Amino acid sequence: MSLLLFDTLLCGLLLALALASVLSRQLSHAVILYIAFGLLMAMAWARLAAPDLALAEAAIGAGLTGALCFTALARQGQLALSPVVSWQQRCWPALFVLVTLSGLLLALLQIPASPGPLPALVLQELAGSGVSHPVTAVLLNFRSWDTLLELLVLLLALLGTLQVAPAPVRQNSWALSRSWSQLLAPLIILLAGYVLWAGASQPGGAFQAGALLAAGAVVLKLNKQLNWLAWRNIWVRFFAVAGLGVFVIAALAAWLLQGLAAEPVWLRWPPQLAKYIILLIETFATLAIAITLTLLVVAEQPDTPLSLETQDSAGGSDD
Amino acid sequence: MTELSGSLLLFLLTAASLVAIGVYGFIIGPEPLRRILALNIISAGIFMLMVVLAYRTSGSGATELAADPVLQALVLTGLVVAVSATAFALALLARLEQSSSEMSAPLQLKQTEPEQ
Amino acid sequence: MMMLAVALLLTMLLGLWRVVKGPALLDRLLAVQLFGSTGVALCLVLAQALNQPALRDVALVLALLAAAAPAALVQRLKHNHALKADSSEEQS
Amino acid sequence: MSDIGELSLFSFVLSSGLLFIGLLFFIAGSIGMLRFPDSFSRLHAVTKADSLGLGSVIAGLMFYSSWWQNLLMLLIWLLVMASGTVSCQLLARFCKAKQDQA
Repeated sequence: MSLLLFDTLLCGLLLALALASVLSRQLSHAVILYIAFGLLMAMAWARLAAPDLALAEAAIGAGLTGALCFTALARQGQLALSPVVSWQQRCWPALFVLVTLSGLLLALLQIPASPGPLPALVLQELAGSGVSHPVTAVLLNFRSWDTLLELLVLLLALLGTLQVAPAPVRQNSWALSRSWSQLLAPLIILLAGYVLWAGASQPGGAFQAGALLAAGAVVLKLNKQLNWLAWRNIWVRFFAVAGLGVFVIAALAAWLLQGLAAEPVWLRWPPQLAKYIILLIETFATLAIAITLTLLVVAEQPDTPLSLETQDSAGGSDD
Repeated sequence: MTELSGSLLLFLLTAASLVAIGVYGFIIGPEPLRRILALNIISAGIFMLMVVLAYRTSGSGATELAADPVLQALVLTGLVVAVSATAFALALLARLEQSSSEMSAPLQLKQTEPEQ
Repeated sequence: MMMLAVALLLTMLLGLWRVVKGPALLDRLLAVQLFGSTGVALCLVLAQALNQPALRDVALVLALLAAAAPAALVQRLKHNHALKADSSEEQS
Repeated sequence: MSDIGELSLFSFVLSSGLLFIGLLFFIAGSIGMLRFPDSFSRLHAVTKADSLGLGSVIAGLMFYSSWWQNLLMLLIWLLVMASGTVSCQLLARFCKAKQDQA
């Protein structure tokens, strides 16, 4: 009973925040409401027995989305109030959306209550996957094509963003904020390592750890720290590509290894080596995801024209 | 009608409404930045739909971790991709505004459509 | 235990009123801060009530980021002219 | 309250009391957020009351879980207290700077 009450309140809060974000008069208010919405989505994932998603959403919603939106807001020129939308302009879209919503609901109510055969299949095959947490097993073993292509998408988004990277926002940071974020940094690295390691047996894994590291790095970079973490650093480029590269190399190696025995299948790990392969891929994928997300969020053209002097002393030590 | 439990129906309804709110904001929203936010709300609704479908497995009463891992893994990749697509769209938007203010044109941005 | 979670959500609902109404930008930021710290408590309570220990890690992530991020982010807006309208409202 | 059987009556009452006190602090913070007249006092209400309430809730939850989880929860509390202080200071500075600017 109280569970139902909790769900009702949660859904009501989510809908209210989303609606207020869409309808608010000022853009800055919409952004803040959206950030609050992201925090509540993490609660919804926690309620719906998806702690993996809650971890990722907490890191993304609290750190990355906020930084993205506030940077975009700081770039906006002089606009205080949004242009007023007339009633006619509001009415027809609302009608259209209501019709769409009812159609959507009709379709959703046809969904059968019993799940398909996939979950049972995953649990059945879990023993041979090298890890004991089903989500990680799906991500890096059963459906590793998705993960591979997803790393590719991240890399493409980064390359595209670097092409159009806008001018930096002028800002200076307070000393208190600077020292606080420096204090926070080792804790975040420690926690990310823990999340990555825990991914083998309990909720956690490369995506969550990468998002967490990226959020920490973004907070540091907003405080003008971590100057070596930029695309001009050769090591950053190396690690950003290495996530994809190690994945492909591991897949090729597994393919060749299997080719000796039987009919080779692309992206299938030999069961006795699966644990180590997954750990290797996850480590590099975490670094690649962290670097890519950080650069995506704080992508800015350098003040000086692109210079290729590398700062190996700082860049060599990862993170 | 299905024999889904009350909580599940509630979350399904919320997911559909989130999509509807997002679509409405995408049509209405005067500024490009707000349209990008609305796209994110749509994606949140879709993710919620998938997670509810995953939760269906474990039933409403049981609290064991028996939810469908395939859907959860898909949503996990989806979250990261959505954030990177948003970042790309915002970078495009910033560049668009920069160039349009350089040409000293008024800020009349018709539409920016980021792929989600 | 679940009733405690419901009550925490209710306090969030009270905060929501401030997010929607709050005259100044700071009030809205503050409400996000409230959502962060209440969210940490909510995660811990849910971890106990739903018997999912992994949610404590979520609470740790929230504690590290959600409470720190809004403060770090306001620096971006310090020199912004777009928010002048807000500060004039704020004095009233 | 499904796991009442694992606790003795005394510790159950104690933990319920602590949880309730924590809840009271959260409610107080929210009411302060609603009722206080200006931004600075609202800031005060949220950052102080909520950290204390979280501490009390954590103390109440500590009766239920293992020592490792308790250590984690203590760490969370320390983090929230520290970051509450810092962000209170930063937000107040931001508010002050904007008032001066206007």
